[in-house]
Amino acid sequence: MTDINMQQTGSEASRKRLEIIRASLSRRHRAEAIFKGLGIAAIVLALALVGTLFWQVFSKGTPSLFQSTLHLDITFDPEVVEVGPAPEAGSGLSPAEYEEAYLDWRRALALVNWNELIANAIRDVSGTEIDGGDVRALVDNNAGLVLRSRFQDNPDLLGQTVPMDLLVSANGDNWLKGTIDRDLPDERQQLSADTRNLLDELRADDVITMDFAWHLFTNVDSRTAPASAGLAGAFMGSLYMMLIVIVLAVPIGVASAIYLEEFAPQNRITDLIEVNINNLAAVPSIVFGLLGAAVFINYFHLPISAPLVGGLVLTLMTLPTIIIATRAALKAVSPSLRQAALGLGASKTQMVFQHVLPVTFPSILTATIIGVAQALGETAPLLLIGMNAFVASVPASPLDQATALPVQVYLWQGNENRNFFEARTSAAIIVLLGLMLVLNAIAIFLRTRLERRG
Amino acid sequence: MNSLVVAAVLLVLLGLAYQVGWSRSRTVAVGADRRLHSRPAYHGTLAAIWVLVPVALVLGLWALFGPGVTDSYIRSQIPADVAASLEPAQLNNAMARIRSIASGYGVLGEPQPFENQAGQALRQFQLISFLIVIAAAAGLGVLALFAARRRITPALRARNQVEAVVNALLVACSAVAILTTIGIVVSLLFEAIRFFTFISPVDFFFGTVWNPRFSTTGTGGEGDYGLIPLLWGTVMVAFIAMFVAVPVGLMSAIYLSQYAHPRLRSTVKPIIEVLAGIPTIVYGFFALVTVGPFLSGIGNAVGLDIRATSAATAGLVMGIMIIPFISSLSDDILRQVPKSLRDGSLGLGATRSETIRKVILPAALPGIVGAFLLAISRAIGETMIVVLAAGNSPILRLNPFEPTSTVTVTIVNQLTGDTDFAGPQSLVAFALGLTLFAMTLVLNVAALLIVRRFREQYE
Amino acid sequence: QSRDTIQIAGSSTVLPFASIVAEEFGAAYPEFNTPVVGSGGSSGGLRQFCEGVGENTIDIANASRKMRAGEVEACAEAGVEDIREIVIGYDGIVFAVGADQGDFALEPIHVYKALAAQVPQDGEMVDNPYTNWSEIDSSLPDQDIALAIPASNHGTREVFEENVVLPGCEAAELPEMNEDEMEAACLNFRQDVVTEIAGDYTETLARLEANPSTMGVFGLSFYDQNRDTLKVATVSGVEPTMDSIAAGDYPVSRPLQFYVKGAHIGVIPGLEEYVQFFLSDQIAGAGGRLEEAGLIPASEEFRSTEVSDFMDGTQFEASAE
Amino acid sequence: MDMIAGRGNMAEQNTDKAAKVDTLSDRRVRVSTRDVCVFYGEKQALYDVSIDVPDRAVTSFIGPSGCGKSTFLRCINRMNDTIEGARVTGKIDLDGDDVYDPSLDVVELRSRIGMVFQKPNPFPKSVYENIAYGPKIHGLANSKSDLDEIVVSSLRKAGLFEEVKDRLHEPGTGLSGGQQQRLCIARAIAVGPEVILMDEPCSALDPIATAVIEELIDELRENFTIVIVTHSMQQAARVSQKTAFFHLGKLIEEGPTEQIFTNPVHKQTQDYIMGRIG
Amino acid sequence: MDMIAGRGNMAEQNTDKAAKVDTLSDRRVRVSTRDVCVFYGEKQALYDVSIDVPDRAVTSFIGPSGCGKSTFLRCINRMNDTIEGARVTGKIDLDGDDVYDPSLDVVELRSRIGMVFQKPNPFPKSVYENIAYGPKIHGLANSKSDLDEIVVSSLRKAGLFEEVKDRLHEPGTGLSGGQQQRLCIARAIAVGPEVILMDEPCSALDPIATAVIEELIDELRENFTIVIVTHSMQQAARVSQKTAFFHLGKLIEEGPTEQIFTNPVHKQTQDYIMGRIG
Ligand SMILES: Nc1ncnc2c1ncn2[C@@H]1O[C@H](COP(=O)(O)OP(=O)(O)OP(=O)(O)O)[C@@H](O)[C@H]1O
Ligand SMILES: Nc1ncnc2c1ncn2[C@@H]1O[C@H](COP(=O)(O)OP(=O)(O)OP(=O)(O)O)[C@@H](O)[C@H]1O
Ligand SMILES: [Mg+2]
Ligand SMILES: [Mg+2]
Repeated sequence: MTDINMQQTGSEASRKRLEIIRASLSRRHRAEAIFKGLGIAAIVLALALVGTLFWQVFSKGTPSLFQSTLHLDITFDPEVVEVGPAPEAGSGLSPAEYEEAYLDWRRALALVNWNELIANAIRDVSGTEIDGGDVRALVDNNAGLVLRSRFQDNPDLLGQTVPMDLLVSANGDNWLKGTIDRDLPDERQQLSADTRNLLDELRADDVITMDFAWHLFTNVDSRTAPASAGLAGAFMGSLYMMLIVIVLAVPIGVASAIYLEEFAPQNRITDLIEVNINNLAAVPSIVFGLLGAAVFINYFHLPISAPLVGGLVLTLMTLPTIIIATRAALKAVSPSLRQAALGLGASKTQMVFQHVLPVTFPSILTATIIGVAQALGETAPLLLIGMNAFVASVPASPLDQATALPVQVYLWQGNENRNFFEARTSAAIIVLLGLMLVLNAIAIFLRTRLERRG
Repeated sequence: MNSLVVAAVLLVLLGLAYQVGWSRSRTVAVGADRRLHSRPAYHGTLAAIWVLVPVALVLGLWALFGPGVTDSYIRSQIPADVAASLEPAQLNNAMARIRSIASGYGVLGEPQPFENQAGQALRQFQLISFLIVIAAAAGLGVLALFAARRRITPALRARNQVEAVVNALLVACSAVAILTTIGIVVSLLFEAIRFFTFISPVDFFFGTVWNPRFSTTGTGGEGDYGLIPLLWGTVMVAFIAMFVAVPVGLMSAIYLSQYAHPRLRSTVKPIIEVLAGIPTIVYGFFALVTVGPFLSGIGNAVGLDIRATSAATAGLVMGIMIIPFISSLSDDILRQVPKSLRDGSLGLGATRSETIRKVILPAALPGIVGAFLLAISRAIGETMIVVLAAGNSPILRLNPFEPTSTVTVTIVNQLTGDTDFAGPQSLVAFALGLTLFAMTLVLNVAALLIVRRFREQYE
Repeated sequence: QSRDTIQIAGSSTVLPFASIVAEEFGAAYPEFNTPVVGSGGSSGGLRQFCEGVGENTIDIANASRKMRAGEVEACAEAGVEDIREIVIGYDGIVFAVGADQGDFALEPIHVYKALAAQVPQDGEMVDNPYTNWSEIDSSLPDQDIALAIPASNHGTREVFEENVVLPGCEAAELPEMNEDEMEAACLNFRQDVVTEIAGDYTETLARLEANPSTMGVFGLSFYDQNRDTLKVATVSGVEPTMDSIAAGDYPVSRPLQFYVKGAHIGVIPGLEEYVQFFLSDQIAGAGGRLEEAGLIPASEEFRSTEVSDFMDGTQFEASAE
Repeated sequence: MDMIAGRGNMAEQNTDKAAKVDTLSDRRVRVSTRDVCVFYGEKQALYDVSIDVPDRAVTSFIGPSGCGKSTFLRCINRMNDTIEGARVTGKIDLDGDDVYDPSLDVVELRSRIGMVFQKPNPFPKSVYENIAYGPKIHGLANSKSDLDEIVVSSLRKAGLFEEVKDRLHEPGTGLSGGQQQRLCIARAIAVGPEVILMDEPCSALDPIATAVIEELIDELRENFTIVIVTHSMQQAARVSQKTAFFHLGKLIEEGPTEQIFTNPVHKQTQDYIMGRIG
Repeated sequence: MDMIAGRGNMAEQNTDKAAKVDTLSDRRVRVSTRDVCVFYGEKQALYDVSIDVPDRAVTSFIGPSGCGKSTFLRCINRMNDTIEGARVTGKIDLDGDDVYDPSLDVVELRSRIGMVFQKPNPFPKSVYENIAYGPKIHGLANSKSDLDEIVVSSLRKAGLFEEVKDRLHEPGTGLSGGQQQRLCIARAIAVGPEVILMDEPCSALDPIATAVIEELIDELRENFTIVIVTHSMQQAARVSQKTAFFHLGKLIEEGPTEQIFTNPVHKQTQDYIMGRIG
């Protein structure tokens, strides 16, 4: 504004006042810009951190999503596979007897030297003469079992030649991927020079290719055959725990939230419950582990390492989250909806279950998903209830022993074959993060839809 | 199979009861002045509840005592002389074989005559007892149904009664949370007391050296169990975490709630919240593999001795983990500050940052402090990051670039180590757990009190 | 229906070996499930082991140390009386530095002097003055002293103290003092250069990578798997190898064992077979699967005595302390 | 002055309407209250209110903000029960039955005394479900066709049927404000109440929607006893036959609307109507 | 009829007040707007509003709910800038300077045009801090004693000093509603604005507090230009010298208060004043 205008304003005091204010304006606007800049910087930093974390995990993990795979034509040579025909069910045997006979046949299979079949096949493609020991260095220990189960499922293969994909051993994989320094002297290498040369040769001939590691999702954990270790068991364990959490935590959580928010009289006791629930939400997860070990395992004698116990512990951990979120959602329902129902002569229970609850459904769902996702990623309490176990089978029920995905990550990151398992751990993390992201994305999707509607 | 039958019987009974209650209520309601107090559906539900209770009682009792009864029956079927000659384990084995025979599956090898006999007897016993139980349950259910049916009058307040049952169920569900707390306290207290029979509480709470020993080495003493170094480590890591998380989290919350365009907000907020969904084990791995070496690299570059696994590493990564926690909570709280306050300040000619710093933040402060306290309690309770990244060195040190250890990590270490499980070496974990519980309790009550006062301020 | 999977828990040192055996066992015996091997440390394993007898308790506890008298007592109180011990082989404990560091030929006294809080000098105990290995002994490389040793929750720590530090302490000829003081003086480590590792060996390795001059304490099998990054030190002139340890020449080793719950034999299917399979030549013998994985095998006759003692029901008795 | 003429007009209108009904004093008393006091915790919000509400007429409560109009209205169908800390003393009768009798079921009471709120609050369900809800929970319909009939006739009575007949199964929240409010009235009617309480039913509506609702209220009084709270004196004058004026928690004056607006007895009433207070 | 007399009284009062000031047309125009339109997103809330606000007088905006009174008020000191999606076209001048000139600093503008809101919104700080806040951020006080002086004089002008002089350092939120609103007025005065905008400043207050505020407004107009939005015609008649009537986003009629209330030109204005709409 110009001075002429100032004069029009007339009042001397007013002019002086304006001058004072103007004098400081540029400083104030600078402060404003700095403050806003700090805000932007904080956001950028936070986003950068998310980015770095994901980039790190993905760049480390992707290599192990691909693994050196050996493509061989395996001949089930009857001279090596010396077993009789498989027994048949029925045929006058009682179930117990049939089982016994079948077991005998499988025992015979277990004694077959499957590695010799592999050695033969490798000799056929490379012309190199190798023995059983070399095969073990070259091919994952699991390979023999793969042949065996292939044959067990289909005994007619005897004498036939079939193409099969076998995994290269973990050390072989390291060598081919270069995760171990290829220039190191012999005595510091895990593999003999011959084996290394053979690997390079097979790779050059495309007998070995880098294939997508499907077995990471279909196999269970393995120590003897690290290259074939997979997440199937841990995944099922986590799945069971999630189901238990959903089945228990949601109804109980929602019910207690309803009681506390809608029915409970305002008194000391409900105050206490409220403090208690808020506190439970913040109690370190490890303490829940101690509780689980003491109550579920020692007192109720539930099985160790079972997803059931894990699920129960995680349920107790998730409950407060769900209760608090549900209460917030109930609180947010407009009083006018409640009045409308009550005014029509609905009872309080009818009002809550027929009107209030349906409206809060999306928020409860969101809270549930987030709570379950948190539970899914929890590790510490599981260590104390024996879920940090080596389990080489897929649990068939929540009562069977199992691990969970995050625990598997923990176990793998401590594996001594670091060259191999560091990437493996990252791959497991990718899977775990993928699950988390999907769950969170669903939650966020629901919430934004809810916000838009509300 | 059996459980299927039971479930089917139960379902049929309940369905029947519901139907009876429903139609009976409609029949009695005929007539001018006989308006039903409650809808027929409530009468049906009430009848079903009446039936469910006795049936569930019978089945529950059988589930509880049935196996014991069957066991003693099998034992009674094994000839006394045979039974006497068997070791307990063998006896169990024999009983399992008998069960197997009774199930019709057969056993390997030639069953002994007494096994065969017992198997047949058991088969009959199982059938009969099963029938009896089912009959008893069903009979009681039907009786209850009749009783319920007779109670049905137009004036019967079936709705109120059903609602009372629902209410009771709700109360039972809320009790779970209380039971959990009781469970925690009792299970920790018990073992912690045992620990204190070895080590005096004074030495534990005020000791400055953490050095538990194997009882066979050294002087045969138990070692030192001073809590202070662990507590110090915990506090230091939590402090570093807050030091990282508070500025970043709070400033992002401020930007998102006060400056950002809604569209920006709705994209950025979920991305930051992704950080909250990442399992802590992943953070731990991130710290161990990326952040630690990175920090120590920086240290080398500037000539500072920074350990890869240190309080700083753990704190930094934990801070990243807590960022979304703080930014989300603060964002909510900042948005709760009435718009009228903001308008009031802007209307006086304040700039936005002045408004935020001088009006909105002070108004939201109690709530934000509450959020901070919750975040601290989360930092204190965090385990996996510290397990992997703090270096597990329970020594009282001021330098944050040195390894340290925390209460949670020590719990894991002491419980999963090679120490004597009956000795203080592993019992200490429970005392530590109790300490941790008490700490979070105090923090939470503080947070709650602060948040409550905050709520009052606007209303 | 009783449990049909063998349940094992315990020492993380034994865990890799036990897991391998469990897998091989599952493959070799189609009639039995693959046993489940929990980790949780010797302590955690024995705690579960001594919870009682029955389906919901474990059958076998792996341990990297002997069971203690107090634990046997606790076991008995819970009804676990028939405990059978099986020694499966030996674990070598090695000192290693980064592969590009100097060569170490360690004596126990070097280690003692490097990590003790106070060392004798002219008949007096003074604060440890050494900062470089070459100050301790000119034969050692010119390298800053930094040590990563297992924390006291590890069984390895006990072996380390008994077989290295105490002998070193003795050799250092401490001034006259009574036994308790002596032990305290021997086992009091300085904190500036010594890092205690409560986690597993990967953590020690991470410490080495971060600070390349650090010397770490590892299990032999771990070193073996990481030969590309690690270089091992000799102790008392002996290089740690399978052979030198099996022969008893290398001083720092310990037995690994597991404990079987006698009451579960015949109840949990496959328990006896598991034990026999574990100690068979193809598994725990020389050239067997476990040697490949880094376990130092026990002699053949020792193993056969272990098996026959087990089959005879010989019960474990804790050595009096 | 024009203004005076305007006022005069209004008074005339009232007389017109009053002609439709016989004199108020002839009418049966539907709701009668005696010495009703209401406390919110420590604070007393109403002091000794005694008033009779005549059958099939519109009674309006006016008074400045916070004077307790809503509070009193909520006493009549015991909606105050749902407010934490609210306490009611005195006696309220509906057709001679004590409303606060412990043996009386509030659910039944509220089915006899319907309520319409300030802000239209349809359930987030379809139009049909909104209206069918009440009859369903009270068991007023034995079959689907019964229910259909109730829904249609309620919508008709609320003058909404023509507008929504093609959208019966679309969400009630999708209607315009005025339609929503009529939906709420239809919903209240569907239960077949005897008395309908309305708490500032037009305050959230625009003038046109307000006019429609006022007309509706005028029609409804042929079948229902209506009590309406309003902050607009003009509205009270337009729709009601009896008016009660509240001030600071006290019932200052009540009487036929015409008389209250043209010839109030109390100074306070006069001040309020003249715009001197409020 | 009494009523008519009452109305007449009111008109008289107005004439009394008008006597205090010279005729409005003599007064300098402080704020002048031309063809102001406001859009919220797609929706247009104001249509071509042109009006002049005279110096040292109270101008009131009346009209039914939602007609755009508050929207227009917020245009004057650009508070609409803070509303997401609000867009203003047209021209608004303060003393001849375009308020929407990009080179103009809104901070300075708002220090010249103060605002008081519907609900009292004291900051959750002490009474003293509430008032000192504005002078502090604008750097209007060089010393503590300057500040003290500003606080005391503002409180005095707002007629609050006597009531709160012992509680200057207690929270402002602890005052009663009417006191809070006067605190907000004092807070606005403390910055020394030339114009004060008030958006329904009494709607959250009880009648007694309202009367006090109205008296205060009457005093303030000796020093300030005041614009007030009110939903109460009576209030507009009582406090203002100039009145503008809005309906559905349009300025229907403006003029001296007396004229608007006694002799409105437009039918809509008349209907509104007669209580036929709104
Ligand atoms: N739930 C409540 N708790 C405490 N006090 C209340 C509650 N509801 C109302 N009051 C108080 O009771 C008094 C009367 O309130 P009420 O809502 O009945 O007034 P009203 O005449 O309806 O006003 P309005 O015209 O603003 O709706 C007011 O002082 C109010 O503050
Ligand atoms: N922030 C906003 N976003 C969108 N529309 C708005 C917003 N604020 C007001 N409106 C709309 O603009 C129109 C004018 O609103 P305004 O608040 O100015 O009315 P008013 O005259 O002040 O009403 P009242 O007397 O109720 O305060 C209304 O239709 C309203 O719905
Ligand atoms: Mg009201
Ligand atoms: Mg407005």
